[in-house]
Amino acid sequence: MKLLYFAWVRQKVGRGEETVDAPGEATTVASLVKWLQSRGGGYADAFADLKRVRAAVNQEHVDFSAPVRAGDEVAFFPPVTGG
Amino acid sequence: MKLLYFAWVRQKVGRGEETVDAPGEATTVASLVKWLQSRGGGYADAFADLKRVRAAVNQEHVDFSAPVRAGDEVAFFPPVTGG
Amino acid sequence: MIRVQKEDFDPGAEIAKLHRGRSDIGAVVSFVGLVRGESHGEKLTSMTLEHFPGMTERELERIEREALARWALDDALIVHRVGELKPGERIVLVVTAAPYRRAAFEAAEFLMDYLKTRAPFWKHELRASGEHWVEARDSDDAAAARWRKE
Amino acid sequence: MIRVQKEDFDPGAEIAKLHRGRSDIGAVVSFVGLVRGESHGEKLTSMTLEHFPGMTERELERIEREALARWALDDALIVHRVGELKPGERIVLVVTAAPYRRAAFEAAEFLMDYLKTRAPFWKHELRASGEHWVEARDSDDAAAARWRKE
Repeated sequence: MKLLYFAWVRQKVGRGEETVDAPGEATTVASLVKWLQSRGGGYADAFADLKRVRAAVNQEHVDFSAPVRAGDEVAFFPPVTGG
Repeated sequence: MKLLYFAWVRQKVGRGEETVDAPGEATTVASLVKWLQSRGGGYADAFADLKRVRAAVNQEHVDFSAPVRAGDEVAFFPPVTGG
Repeated sequence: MIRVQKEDFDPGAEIAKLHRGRSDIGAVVSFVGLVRGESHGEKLTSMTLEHFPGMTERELERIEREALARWALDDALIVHRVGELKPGERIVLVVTAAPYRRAAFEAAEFLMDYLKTRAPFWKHELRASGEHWVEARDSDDAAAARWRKE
Repeated sequence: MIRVQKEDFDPGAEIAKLHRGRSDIGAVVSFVGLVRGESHGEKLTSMTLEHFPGMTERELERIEREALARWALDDALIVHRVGELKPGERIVLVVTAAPYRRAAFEAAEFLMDYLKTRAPFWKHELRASGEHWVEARDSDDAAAARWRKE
Protein backbone atom coordinates (compact mmCIF):
# COMPACT_ATOMS: atom_id res chain seq x y z
CA MET A 1 0.00 0.00 0.00
CA LYS A 2 1.34 3.41 -0.96
CA LEU A 3 0.84 6.25 1.51
CA LEU A 4 1.12 9.94 0.62
CA TYR A 5 1.25 12.89 3.03
CA PHE A 6 0.76 16.57 2.20
CA ALA A 7 1.21 19.97 3.86
CA TRP A 8 1.61 19.83 7.67
CA VAL A 9 0.68 16.12 7.75
CA ARG A 10 3.77 15.55 5.58
CA GLN A 11 5.88 17.75 7.85
CA LYS A 12 4.79 15.97 11.02
CA VAL A 13 5.18 12.48 9.57
CA GLY A 14 8.57 13.56 8.26
CA ARG A 15 8.18 12.26 4.71
CA GLY A 16 5.99 12.75 1.63
CA GLU A 17 5.41 9.12 0.73
CA GLU A 18 6.17 5.57 1.74
CA THR A 19 5.16 2.02 0.87
CA VAL A 20 3.89 -0.03 3.79
CA ASP A 21 2.66 -3.51 4.51
CA ALA A 22 -0.32 -2.64 6.64
CA PRO A 23 -1.59 -5.39 8.96
CA GLY A 24 -4.63 -7.43 7.92
CA GLU A 25 -6.97 -5.55 10.26
CA ALA A 26 -6.33 -2.24 8.42
CA THR A 27 -9.32 -2.65 6.10
CA THR A 28 -10.63 0.94 6.23
CA VAL A 29 -9.06 4.40 6.27
CA ALA A 30 -9.97 4.60 9.97
CA SER A 31 -8.27 1.34 10.92
CA LEU A 32 -5.24 2.22 8.77
CA VAL A 33 -4.97 5.51 10.68
CA LYS A 34 -5.22 3.63 13.98
CA TRP A 35 -2.27 1.48 12.94
CA LEU A 36 -0.30 4.56 11.82
CA GLN A 37 -0.97 6.25 15.18
CA SER A 38 0.41 3.14 16.94
CA ARG A 39 3.75 3.71 15.19
CA GLY A 40 4.18 6.75 17.49
CA GLY A 41 6.56 9.69 16.91
CA GLY A 42 5.61 11.86 13.96
CA TYR A 43 2.64 9.64 13.10
CA ALA A 44 1.06 10.03 16.53
CA ASP A 45 1.54 13.79 16.17
CA ALA A 46 0.18 14.02 12.60
CA PHE A 47 -2.91 11.95 13.46
CA ALA A 48 -3.51 13.36 16.97
CA ASP A 49 -6.60 15.35 15.91
CA LEU A 50 -8.51 13.50 13.19
CA LYS A 51 -10.99 16.36 12.75
CA ARG A 52 -8.13 18.18 11.03
CA VAL A 53 -7.15 15.36 8.65
CA ARG A 54 -8.72 14.40 5.32
CA ALA A 55 -8.09 11.32 3.17
CA ALA A 56 -8.17 10.29 -0.48
CA VAL A 57 -8.02 6.72 -1.81
CA ASN A 58 -6.68 6.39 -5.35
CA GLN A 59 -7.05 10.17 -5.78
CA GLU A 60 -10.71 10.34 -4.71
CA HIS A 61 -11.86 12.18 -1.58
CA VAL A 62 -13.22 9.62 0.92
CA ASP A 63 -14.60 9.41 4.45
CA PHE A 64 -12.61 7.52 7.06
CA SER A 65 -15.10 4.66 6.78
CA ALA A 66 -13.96 3.96 3.18
CA PRO A 67 -12.34 0.55 2.55
CA VAL A 68 -8.64 0.22 1.71
CA ARG A 69 -6.84 -2.79 0.28
CA ALA A 70 -3.34 -3.81 -0.77
CA GLY A 71 -2.22 -1.87 -3.84
CA ASP A 72 -4.29 1.23 -2.98
CA GLU A 73 -2.75 4.66 -2.87
CA VAL A 74 -3.94 6.41 0.30
CA ALA A 75 -3.26 10.12 0.86
CA PHE A 76 -3.61 12.13 4.07
CA PHE A 77 -3.74 15.91 4.21
CA PRO A 78 -5.35 18.90 5.96
CA PRO A 79 -8.54 20.49 4.58
CA VAL A 80 -7.61 22.08 1.25
CA THR A 81 -6.88 25.83 0.99
CA GLY A 82 -6.35 26.56 -2.71
CA GLY A 83 -7.98 29.20 -4.89
CA MET B 1 -38.87 73.21 -22.49
CA LYS B 2 -36.45 70.94 -24.31
CA LEU B 3 -37.74 67.57 -25.48
CA LEU B 4 -35.52 64.64 -26.47
CA TYR B 5 -36.58 61.42 -28.20
CA PHE B 6 -34.60 58.19 -28.49
CA ALA B 7 -34.74 54.88 -30.39
CA TRP B 8 -38.13 54.14 -31.99
CA VAL B 9 -39.77 57.05 -30.16
CA ARG B 10 -37.34 59.31 -32.05
CA GLN B 11 -38.10 57.53 -35.33
CA LYS B 12 -41.86 57.83 -34.91
CA VAL B 13 -41.75 61.48 -33.81
CA GLY B 14 -39.43 62.14 -36.72
CA ARG B 15 -36.79 64.12 -34.84
CA GLY B 16 -34.31 63.67 -31.97
CA GLU B 17 -34.98 66.92 -30.15
CA GLU B 18 -37.00 70.08 -30.17
CA THR B 19 -37.74 73.09 -28.01
CA VAL B 20 -41.41 73.65 -27.28
CA ASP B 21 -43.61 76.10 -25.43
CA ALA B 22 -45.89 73.64 -23.71
CA PRO B 23 -49.27 74.97 -22.58
CA GLY B 24 -49.74 75.91 -18.94
CA GLU B 25 -51.71 72.76 -18.13
CA ALA B 26 -48.68 70.54 -18.99
CA THR B 27 -47.40 70.44 -15.40
CA THR B 28 -46.51 66.72 -15.26
CA VAL B 29 -44.94 64.24 -17.65
CA ALA B 30 -48.40 62.70 -18.13
CA SER B 31 -50.08 65.99 -19.07
CA LEU B 32 -47.15 66.93 -21.32
CA VAL B 33 -47.60 63.58 -23.12
CA LYS B 34 -51.33 64.28 -23.47
CA TRP B 35 -50.51 67.56 -25.18
CA LEU B 36 -47.92 65.85 -27.45
CA GLN B 37 -50.49 63.19 -28.44
CA SER B 38 -52.89 65.99 -29.41
CA ARG B 39 -50.36 67.19 -31.97
CA GLY B 40 -51.21 64.05 -33.99
CA GLY B 41 -49.10 62.45 -36.73
CA GLY B 42 -45.84 60.99 -35.51
CA TYR B 43 -46.55 62.11 -31.95
CA ALA B 44 -49.84 60.22 -31.76
CA ASP B 45 -48.05 57.17 -33.11
CA ALA B 46 -45.05 57.40 -30.75
CA PHE B 47 -47.27 57.88 -27.69
CA ALA B 48 -50.04 55.44 -28.71
CA ASP B 49 -49.05 52.81 -26.12
CA LEU B 50 -47.72 54.48 -22.98
CA LYS B 51 -46.80 51.14 -21.39
CA ARG B 52 -43.93 51.05 -23.89
CA VAL B 53 -42.61 54.57 -23.20
CA ARG B 54 -40.30 55.74 -20.40
CA ALA B 55 -39.37 59.29 -19.40
CA ALA B 56 -36.48 61.16 -17.82
CA VAL B 57 -36.57 64.74 -16.53
CA ASN B 58 -33.20 66.50 -16.44
CA GLN B 59 -31.50 63.13 -17.02
CA GLU B 60 -33.21 61.33 -14.14
CA HIS B 61 -35.62 58.41 -14.66
CA VAL B 62 -39.12 59.49 -13.55
CA ASP B 63 -42.68 58.21 -13.42
CA PHE B 64 -45.29 59.92 -15.57
CA SER B 65 -46.62 61.60 -12.43
CA ALA B 66 -43.40 63.63 -12.07
CA PRO B 67 -43.70 67.44 -12.37
CA VAL B 68 -42.27 69.33 -15.35
CA ARG B 69 -41.66 73.06 -15.62
CA ALA B 70 -40.33 75.57 -18.16
CA GLY B 71 -36.60 75.07 -18.69
CA ASP B 72 -36.68 71.33 -17.96
CA GLU B 73 -35.18 68.82 -20.35
CA VAL B 74 -37.66 65.97 -20.82
CA ALA B 75 -36.66 62.79 -22.64
CA PHE B 76 -38.90 60.00 -23.97
CA PHE B 77 -37.64 56.55 -24.93
CA PRO B 78 -38.47 52.83 -24.90
CA PRO B 79 -37.35 50.59 -22.01
CA VAL B 80 -33.56 50.43 -22.18
CA THR B 81 -31.76 47.48 -23.79
CA GLY B 82 -28.03 48.01 -23.23
CA GLY B 83 -25.43 45.68 -21.77
CA MET C 1 -14.54 54.52 -13.30
CA ILE C 2 -16.97 54.53 -16.19
CA ARG C 3 -16.42 55.04 -19.91
CA VAL C 4 -18.72 55.23 -22.94
CA GLN C 5 -16.86 54.86 -26.21
CA LYS C 6 -17.06 53.76 -29.85
CA GLU C 7 -13.68 51.99 -29.69
CA ASP C 8 -13.09 48.44 -28.57
CA PHE C 9 -11.55 47.80 -25.13
CA ASP C 10 -8.93 45.35 -23.86
CA PRO C 11 -10.34 43.28 -20.95
CA GLY C 12 -6.93 41.98 -19.86
CA ALA C 13 -5.40 45.47 -19.76
CA GLU C 14 -8.39 46.84 -17.81
CA ILE C 15 -8.28 43.98 -15.28
CA ALA C 16 -4.52 44.47 -14.77
CA LYS C 17 -4.89 48.27 -14.41
CA LEU C 18 -7.36 47.76 -11.58
CA HIS C 19 -5.03 45.73 -9.35
CA ARG C 20 -1.50 46.57 -10.56
CA GLY C 21 0.75 47.86 -7.77
CA ARG C 22 -1.77 46.98 -5.06
CA SER C 23 -1.66 44.09 -2.61
CA ASP C 24 -4.98 44.64 -0.80
CA ILE C 25 -7.01 43.06 -3.62
CA GLY C 26 -7.64 39.32 -3.45
CA ALA C 27 -10.34 38.93 -6.11
CA VAL C 28 -11.06 40.52 -9.49
CA VAL C 29 -14.24 39.55 -11.36
CA SER C 30 -14.87 40.64 -14.93
CA PHE C 31 -17.83 40.41 -17.26
CA VAL C 32 -17.53 40.82 -21.03
CA GLY C 33 -20.73 41.08 -23.08
CA LEU C 34 -20.49 40.09 -26.75
CA VAL C 35 -22.70 40.51 -29.83
CA ARG C 36 -24.28 37.15 -30.63
CA GLY C 37 -24.57 36.13 -34.26
CA GLU C 38 -28.20 35.12 -34.01
CA SER C 39 -31.30 36.92 -32.81
CA HIS C 40 -34.88 35.62 -32.82
CA GLY C 41 -33.73 32.62 -34.87
CA GLU C 42 -32.31 34.89 -37.58
CA LYS C 43 -28.74 35.65 -38.60
CA LEU C 44 -27.65 39.03 -37.28
CA THR C 45 -25.80 41.29 -39.70
CA SER C 46 -24.96 44.08 -37.26
CA MET C 47 -26.16 45.83 -34.14
CA THR C 48 -26.13 49.57 -33.48
CA LEU C 49 -26.16 50.95 -29.96
CA GLU C 50 -27.86 54.32 -29.50
CA HIS C 51 -27.57 56.12 -26.17
CA PHE C 52 -28.49 59.32 -24.34
CA PRO C 53 -25.18 61.22 -24.03
CA GLY C 54 -24.91 62.82 -20.63
CA MET C 55 -27.58 60.76 -18.94
CA THR C 56 -25.74 57.54 -19.83
CA GLU C 57 -22.62 58.67 -17.98
CA ARG C 58 -24.67 59.90 -15.03
CA GLU C 59 -26.58 56.63 -14.73
CA LEU C 60 -23.44 54.51 -15.01
CA GLU C 61 -21.73 56.64 -12.34
CA ARG C 62 -24.77 56.34 -10.10
CA ILE C 63 -24.89 52.54 -10.53
CA GLU C 64 -21.17 52.24 -9.83
CA ARG C 65 -21.46 54.48 -6.76
CA GLU C 66 -24.25 52.28 -5.44
CA ALA C 67 -22.11 49.13 -5.88
CA LEU C 68 -19.18 50.76 -4.08
CA ALA C 69 -21.51 51.71 -1.22
CA ARG C 70 -23.15 48.27 -0.93
CA TRP C 71 -20.12 45.98 -1.20
CA ALA C 72 -16.60 46.09 0.28
CA LEU C 73 -14.97 46.82 -3.08
CA ASP C 74 -11.52 48.19 -3.72
CA ASP C 75 -12.46 49.45 -7.17
CA ALA C 76 -14.85 49.01 -10.09
CA LEU C 77 -14.95 49.77 -13.80
CA ILE C 78 -17.71 49.95 -16.41
CA VAL C 79 -16.92 50.38 -20.12
CA HIS C 80 -19.79 50.41 -22.62
CA ARG C 81 -19.50 50.78 -26.37
CA VAL C 82 -21.87 52.67 -28.68
CA GLY C 83 -22.27 52.71 -32.46
CA GLU C 84 -22.27 49.83 -34.91
CA LEU C 85 -21.01 46.42 -33.81
CA LYS C 86 -20.65 43.10 -35.63
CA PRO C 87 -21.30 39.57 -34.27
CA GLY C 88 -18.52 38.46 -31.94
CA GLU C 89 -17.55 42.05 -31.01
CA ARG C 90 -17.32 43.19 -27.40
CA ILE C 91 -20.17 45.44 -26.15
CA VAL C 92 -19.63 45.94 -22.44
CA LEU C 93 -17.05 45.33 -19.73
CA VAL C 94 -17.61 45.32 -15.98
CA VAL C 95 -14.73 44.71 -13.58
CA THR C 96 -14.89 44.61 -9.78
CA ALA C 97 -11.98 44.26 -7.36
CA ALA C 98 -12.36 43.32 -3.70
CA PRO C 99 -10.43 41.74 -0.83
CA TYR C 100 -12.64 38.61 -1.09
CA ARG C 101 -14.42 36.90 -3.96
CA ARG C 102 -18.04 37.00 -2.83
CA ALA C 103 -18.24 40.81 -2.88
CA ALA C 104 -16.52 40.95 -6.28
CA PHE C 105 -18.94 38.41 -7.79
CA GLU C 106 -22.08 39.94 -6.33
CA ALA C 107 -21.14 43.50 -7.24
CA ALA C 108 -20.31 42.52 -10.85
CA GLU C 109 -23.69 40.82 -11.25
CA PHE C 110 -25.42 43.80 -9.65
CA LEU C 111 -23.67 46.23 -12.01
CA MET C 112 -24.75 44.22 -15.05
CA ASP C 113 -28.33 43.78 -13.82
CA TYR C 114 -28.70 47.49 -13.07
CA LEU C 115 -26.94 48.61 -16.22
CA LYS C 116 -29.32 46.45 -18.27
CA THR C 117 -32.42 48.06 -16.76
CA ARG C 118 -31.31 51.66 -16.00
CA ALA C 119 -28.56 52.87 -18.35
CA PRO C 120 -30.10 54.59 -21.41
CA PHE C 121 -28.80 52.41 -24.25
CA TRP C 122 -30.96 50.98 -27.05
CA LYS C 123 -29.98 48.16 -29.39
CA HIS C 124 -31.05 48.30 -33.02
CA GLU C 125 -30.51 45.09 -34.97
CA LEU C 126 -30.05 44.55 -38.68
CA ARG C 127 -31.26 41.02 -39.39
CA ALA C 128 -32.18 38.99 -42.47
CA SER C 129 -35.81 40.18 -42.14
CA GLY C 130 -34.92 43.84 -41.75
CA GLU C 131 -34.31 46.33 -38.94
CA HIS C 132 -35.61 45.76 -35.43
CA TRP C 133 -35.34 47.56 -32.11
CA VAL C 134 -34.49 45.04 -29.41
CA GLU C 135 -37.30 44.64 -26.88
CA ALA C 136 -36.55 44.84 -23.16
CA ARG C 137 -36.67 41.45 -21.46
CA ASP C 138 -38.76 40.69 -18.38
CA SER C 139 -35.93 38.46 -17.16
CA ASP C 140 -33.68 41.53 -16.95
CA ASP C 141 -36.25 43.35 -14.80
CA ALA C 142 -36.50 40.28 -12.56
CA ALA C 143 -32.70 40.09 -12.28
CA ALA C 144 -32.48 43.74 -11.24
CA ALA C 145 -35.35 43.32 -8.75
CA ARG C 146 -33.29 40.74 -6.83
CA TRP C 147 -31.05 43.54 -5.55
CA ARG C 148 -33.80 45.81 -4.29
CA LYS C 149 -33.44 46.30 -0.56
CA GLU C 150 -36.30 45.20 1.67
CA MET D 1 -9.87 23.07 -20.00
CA ILE D 2 -7.81 22.98 -16.85
CA ARG D 3 -4.14 23.75 -16.24
CA VAL D 4 -1.86 23.56 -13.18
CA GLN D 5 1.37 25.48 -13.66
CA LYS D 6 4.20 27.36 -11.96
CA GLU D 7 4.14 30.16 -14.56
CA ASP D 8 1.92 33.21 -14.50
CA PHE D 9 -1.06 33.42 -16.88
CA ASP D 10 -2.57 36.22 -18.99
CA PRO D 11 -6.27 36.71 -18.13
CA GLY D 12 -6.98 38.85 -21.22
CA ALA D 13 -5.43 36.30 -23.58
CA GLU D 14 -7.34 33.43 -21.93
CA ILE D 15 -10.65 35.31 -22.08
CA ALA D 16 -10.09 36.13 -25.78
CA LYS D 17 -9.07 32.54 -26.61
CA LEU D 18 -12.36 31.29 -25.19
CA HIS D 19 -14.60 33.36 -27.48
CA ARG D 20 -12.42 34.27 -30.49
CA GLY D 21 -13.96 33.20 -33.79
CA ARG D 22 -17.31 32.28 -32.20
CA SER D 23 -20.56 34.20 -32.33
CA ASP D 24 -22.72 31.98 -30.10
CA ILE D 25 -21.22 33.39 -26.89
CA GLY D 26 -22.90 36.42 -25.34
CA ALA D 27 -21.26 36.49 -21.92
CA VAL D 28 -17.78 35.75 -20.57
CA VAL D 29 -17.16 35.94 -16.81
CA SER D 30 -13.67 35.71 -15.35
CA PHE D 31 -12.31 35.46 -11.84
CA VAL D 32 -8.71 36.25 -10.95
CA GLY D 33 -7.47 35.38 -7.44
CA LEU D 34 -4.47 37.37 -6.17
CA VAL D 35 -2.03 37.02 -3.25
CA ARG D 36 -2.92 39.64 -0.64
CA GLY D 37 -0.07 41.43 1.13
CA GLU D 38 -1.48 40.92 4.59
CA SER D 39 -2.59 37.83 6.49
CA HIS D 40 -3.84 37.65 10.08
CA GLY D 41 -2.85 41.29 10.55
CA GLU D 42 0.75 40.58 9.55
CA LYS D 43 2.74 41.51 6.48
CA LEU D 44 3.05 38.55 4.12
CA THR D 45 6.48 37.90 2.64
CA SER D 46 5.50 35.08 0.31
CA MET D 47 3.08 32.20 -0.13
CA THR D 48 3.88 28.73 -1.40
CA LEU D 49 1.23 26.53 -2.95
CA GLU D 50 1.69 22.78 -2.48
CA HIS D 51 -0.56 20.37 -4.34
CA PHE D 52 -1.22 16.68 -5.02
CA PRO D 53 -0.05 16.13 -8.61
CA GLY D 54 -2.46 13.87 -10.44
CA MET D 55 -5.35 14.24 -8.03
CA THR D 56 -5.33 18.03 -8.52
CA GLU D 57 -5.90 17.68 -12.26
CA ARG D 58 -8.56 15.00 -11.73
CA GLU D 59 -10.46 17.13 -9.22
CA LEU D 60 -10.32 20.26 -11.39
CA GLU D 61 -11.54 18.27 -14.39
CA ARG D 62 -14.35 16.78 -12.32
CA ILE D 63 -15.41 20.21 -11.05
CA GLU D 64 -15.34 21.67 -14.55
CA ARG D 65 -17.33 18.74 -15.93
CA GLU D 66 -19.97 19.28 -13.26
CA ALA D 67 -20.25 22.99 -14.16
CA LEU D 68 -20.62 22.16 -17.87
CA ALA D 69 -23.37 19.67 -16.99
CA ARG D 70 -25.28 22.01 -14.67
CA TRP D 71 -25.22 25.24 -16.69
CA ALA D 72 -25.74 26.05 -20.37
CA LEU D 73 -22.08 26.95 -20.91
CA ASP D 74 -20.21 27.20 -24.19
CA ASP D 75 -16.85 26.67 -22.54
CA ALA D 76 -14.89 26.97 -19.29
CA LEU D 77 -11.29 27.29 -18.16
CA ILE D 78 -9.49 26.82 -14.84
CA VAL D 79 -5.81 27.76 -14.43
CA HIS D 80 -4.18 27.35 -11.00
CA ARG D 81 -0.60 28.17 -10.11
CA VAL D 82 1.66 26.23 -7.71
CA GLY D 83 5.00 27.09 -6.11
CA GLU D 84 6.14 30.33 -4.48
CA LEU D 85 4.15 33.52 -5.06
CA LYS D 86 4.63 37.09 -3.84
CA PRO D 87 1.95 39.60 -2.75
CA GLY D 88 0.05 40.98 -5.76
CA GLU D 89 0.75 37.91 -7.91
CA ARG D 90 -2.02 35.98 -9.65
CA ILE D 91 -2.94 32.59 -8.11
CA VAL D 92 -5.98 31.32 -9.98
CA LEU D 93 -8.08 32.08 -13.06
CA VAL D 94 -11.57 30.84 -13.80
CA VAL D 95 -13.33 31.79 -17.04
CA THR D 96 -16.84 30.78 -18.15
CA ALA D 97 -18.50 31.49 -21.49
CA ALA D 98 -22.25 31.19 -22.10
CA PRO D 99 -24.98 32.52 -24.37
CA TYR D 100 -26.41 34.55 -21.41
CA ARG D 101 -24.83 36.19 -18.41
CA ARG D 102 -26.62 34.44 -15.54
CA ALA D 103 -25.21 31.00 -16.40
CA ALA D 104 -21.71 32.44 -16.85
CA PHE D 105 -21.82 34.21 -13.46
CA GLU D 106 -23.28 31.27 -11.54
CA ALA D 107 -20.91 28.72 -13.07
CA ALA D 108 -17.85 30.89 -12.33
CA GLU D 109 -18.87 31.25 -8.68
CA PHE D 110 -19.58 27.53 -8.47
CA LEU D 111 -16.16 26.67 -9.93
CA MET D 112 -14.41 28.89 -7.39
CA ASP D 113 -16.47 27.60 -4.44
CA TYR D 114 -15.85 23.97 -5.39
CA LEU D 115 -12.19 24.51 -6.22
CA LYS D 116 -11.68 26.10 -2.79
CA THR D 117 -13.13 23.11 -0.94
CA ARG D 118 -12.22 20.12 -3.17
CA ALA D 119 -9.05 20.73 -5.19
CA PRO D 120 -5.98 19.47 -3.26
CA PHE D 121 -3.95 22.67 -2.88
CA TRP D 122 -2.44 23.91 0.40
CA LYS D 123 -1.18 27.41 1.07
CA HIS D 124 1.90 27.90 3.20
CA GLU D 125 2.59 31.49 4.26
CA LEU D 126 5.84 33.16 5.24
CA ARG D 127 4.89 36.03 7.55
CA ALA D 128 6.71 38.33 9.97
CA SER D 129 6.04 35.85 12.80
CA GLY D 130 7.25 32.83 10.84
CA GLU D 131 5.80 30.06 8.68
CA HIS D 132 2.11 29.12 8.83
CA TRP D 133 -0.13 26.71 6.98
CA VAL D 134 -3.33 28.53 5.99
CA GLU D 135 -6.36 27.13 7.81
CA ALA D 136 -9.47 26.20 5.82
CA ARG D 137 -12.32 28.69 6.26
CA ASP D 138 -15.82 27.73 7.36
CA SER D 139 -17.13 30.43 5.00
CA ASP D 140 -15.68 28.48 2.05
CA ASP D 141 -17.51 25.31 3.16
CA ALA D 142 -20.73 27.33 3.48
CA ALA D 143 -20.20 28.84 0.01
CA ALA D 144 -19.74 25.38 -1.54
CA ALA D 145 -22.76 24.00 0.32
CA ARG D 146 -25.01 26.53 -1.47
CA TRP D 147 -24.61 24.53 -4.69
CA ARG D 148 -25.53 21.14 -3.23
CA LYS D 149 -28.62 19.81 -4.97
CA GLU D 150 -31.64 19.11 -2.81
